[in-house]
Amino acid sequence: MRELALDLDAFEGPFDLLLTLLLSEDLEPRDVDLAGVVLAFLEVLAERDEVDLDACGEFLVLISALLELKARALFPDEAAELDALEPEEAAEELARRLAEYRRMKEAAAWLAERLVSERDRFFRLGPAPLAPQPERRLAPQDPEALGAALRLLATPPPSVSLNHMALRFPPVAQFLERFRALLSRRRRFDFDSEVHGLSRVEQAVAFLALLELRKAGEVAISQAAPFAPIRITKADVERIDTWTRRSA
Amino acid sequence: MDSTLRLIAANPVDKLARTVEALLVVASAPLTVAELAEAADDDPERVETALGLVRERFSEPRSGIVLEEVAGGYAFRASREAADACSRLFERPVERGLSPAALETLAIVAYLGPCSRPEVARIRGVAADSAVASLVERGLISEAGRESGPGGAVRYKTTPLFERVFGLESLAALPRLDDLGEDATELRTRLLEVAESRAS
Amino acid sequence: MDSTLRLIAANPVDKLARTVEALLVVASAPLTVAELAEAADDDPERVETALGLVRERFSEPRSGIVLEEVAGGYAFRASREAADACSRLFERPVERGLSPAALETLAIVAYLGPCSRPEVARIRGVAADSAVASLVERGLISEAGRESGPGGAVRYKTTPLFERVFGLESLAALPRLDDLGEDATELRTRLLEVAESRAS
Repeated sequence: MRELALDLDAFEGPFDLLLTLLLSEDLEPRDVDLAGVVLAFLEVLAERDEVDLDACGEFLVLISALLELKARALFPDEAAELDALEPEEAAEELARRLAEYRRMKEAAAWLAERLVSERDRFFRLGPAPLAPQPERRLAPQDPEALGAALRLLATPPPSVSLNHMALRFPPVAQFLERFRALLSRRRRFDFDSEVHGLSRVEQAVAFLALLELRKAGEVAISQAAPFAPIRITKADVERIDTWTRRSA
Repeated sequence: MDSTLRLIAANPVDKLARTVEALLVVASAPLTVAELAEAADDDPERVETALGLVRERFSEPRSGIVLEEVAGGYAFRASREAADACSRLFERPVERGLSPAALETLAIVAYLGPCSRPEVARIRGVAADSAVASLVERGLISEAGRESGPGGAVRYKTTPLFERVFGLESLAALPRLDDLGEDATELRTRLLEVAESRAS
Repeated sequence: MDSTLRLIAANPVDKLARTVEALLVVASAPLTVAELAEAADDDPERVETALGLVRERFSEPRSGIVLEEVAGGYAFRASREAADACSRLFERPVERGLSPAALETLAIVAYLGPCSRPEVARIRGVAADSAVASLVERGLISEAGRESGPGGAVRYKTTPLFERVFGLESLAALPRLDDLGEDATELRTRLLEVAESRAS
């Protein structure tokens, strides 16, 4: 997965290198087309016969972290409008924005075609060779306008609203530590009761942390049936259990 | 009296047409009927008539100089027949190597009117700084004030050169956005369908 | 064979003349016979012949567009008959004010002293190239040496015309901006800090 070959506007190379450049801040997350990364990953996935859940989990964790980084870089002061929306309204808003972008892409394609069809239209850029030289004259100006322009430039932009903190993804690491601490006290716990009362976004991030723990081999995850509580068991405990049962 | 009448009868629009030709050959941007009328010190209606004569004289394929209606006014251009010769002598610095990112940004500024970099970034999902800079450098967009409020971002609009390069009579000649791509309702229906098929 | 011959006989210099017209109407400097011949991909002698046709078509008093031979080659000019109209076209009305971009740039140069384009751009948060160029063209700012170090950028200062237009005896008469800093150094620091916070 980390060798995933990418060919984006701002970057060409393996996914791994992209991560390294982003983490070392040699590349701005806001310049990276993350949808392109997802598409490249899906293409690779489609070529394979079996779905590699580990790879998918890892990818989810990484791409969501990148999305968070990028969202923060792009819209530092965007109000938490979306957070206040009901899921249906959010879907509506998302569809509206996607439609808007899609239409702009179509408009860009139209402009590109137009450039080609108008390639044989030539006209003069700049003044005619033997045209009279125009003279520009400016009416008397008020010097106060200069000060006013500078005052405006010296005014700090509105302080960044903290409302959007609610929209921000809590770091995955926060849940990693929380679950590790929990597992140091208890051998197993129910995911659902542990994240009860948290926001949907927090629950999603907590789940990503869970996948991360599983990937590292620290926990085993089991679920009796779809939508049944997800049970988390400390990995070494499970191994010991299995060993005990086998030897018994 | 007689002689004055005879003077007017001597095809006076012909003279006006010559003046219009002269103005258009030295102008550095398309001229509107109002601008032509003011410079020629004549009526807009008569200028329209004179433009008819000029159009007749300067039209393809009989002429190498062609009158076109573009960017809200009138201007001369080379005939398409001479395009090869022109391309050997003149570069196309404005449109050469316009990136897809720049074209998307240009489309957003053209359709949504004065637009700031953050607005463009919000729609494209990618920062627009270098695309905007390259469009400004090419003269296809220019600054159009700042967003209101302190610390407001600079907004941009397309220039007459944009309309000229793309051969548009005016911005109104852009295709309607509704005719491009699907609308939000359709897209939402598709999103929901995908979600449902996943769930089932 | 016959038909080919007839085709060539059908006044081929006419087509070349149209190409020459087209090249001249697009050019922003006079074109030499050699340049025209290379662009038209034809013989210089034939180009001379074609230029004869063009001169005939575009000559006073029958045409408002006139072919003129100048030192560097050939170019179109407006007819003398249209001289008044042309001077009205190029006589610009006295401009009432400056664009916001030009005003910001001018204010920075006036208050901070000699400034380079990159510095103005850093403070404004957007490129300053066209604003600087238009202020230089209007004679409100002029070059004032370069920044120290190899390849240092050109710096600009305000001109005596600037002081006249703004009714100032000298730069010292600029309205004070004590609330923004005691001197140019403090003001510069303040502006750069705000610009940085705007960019982050």
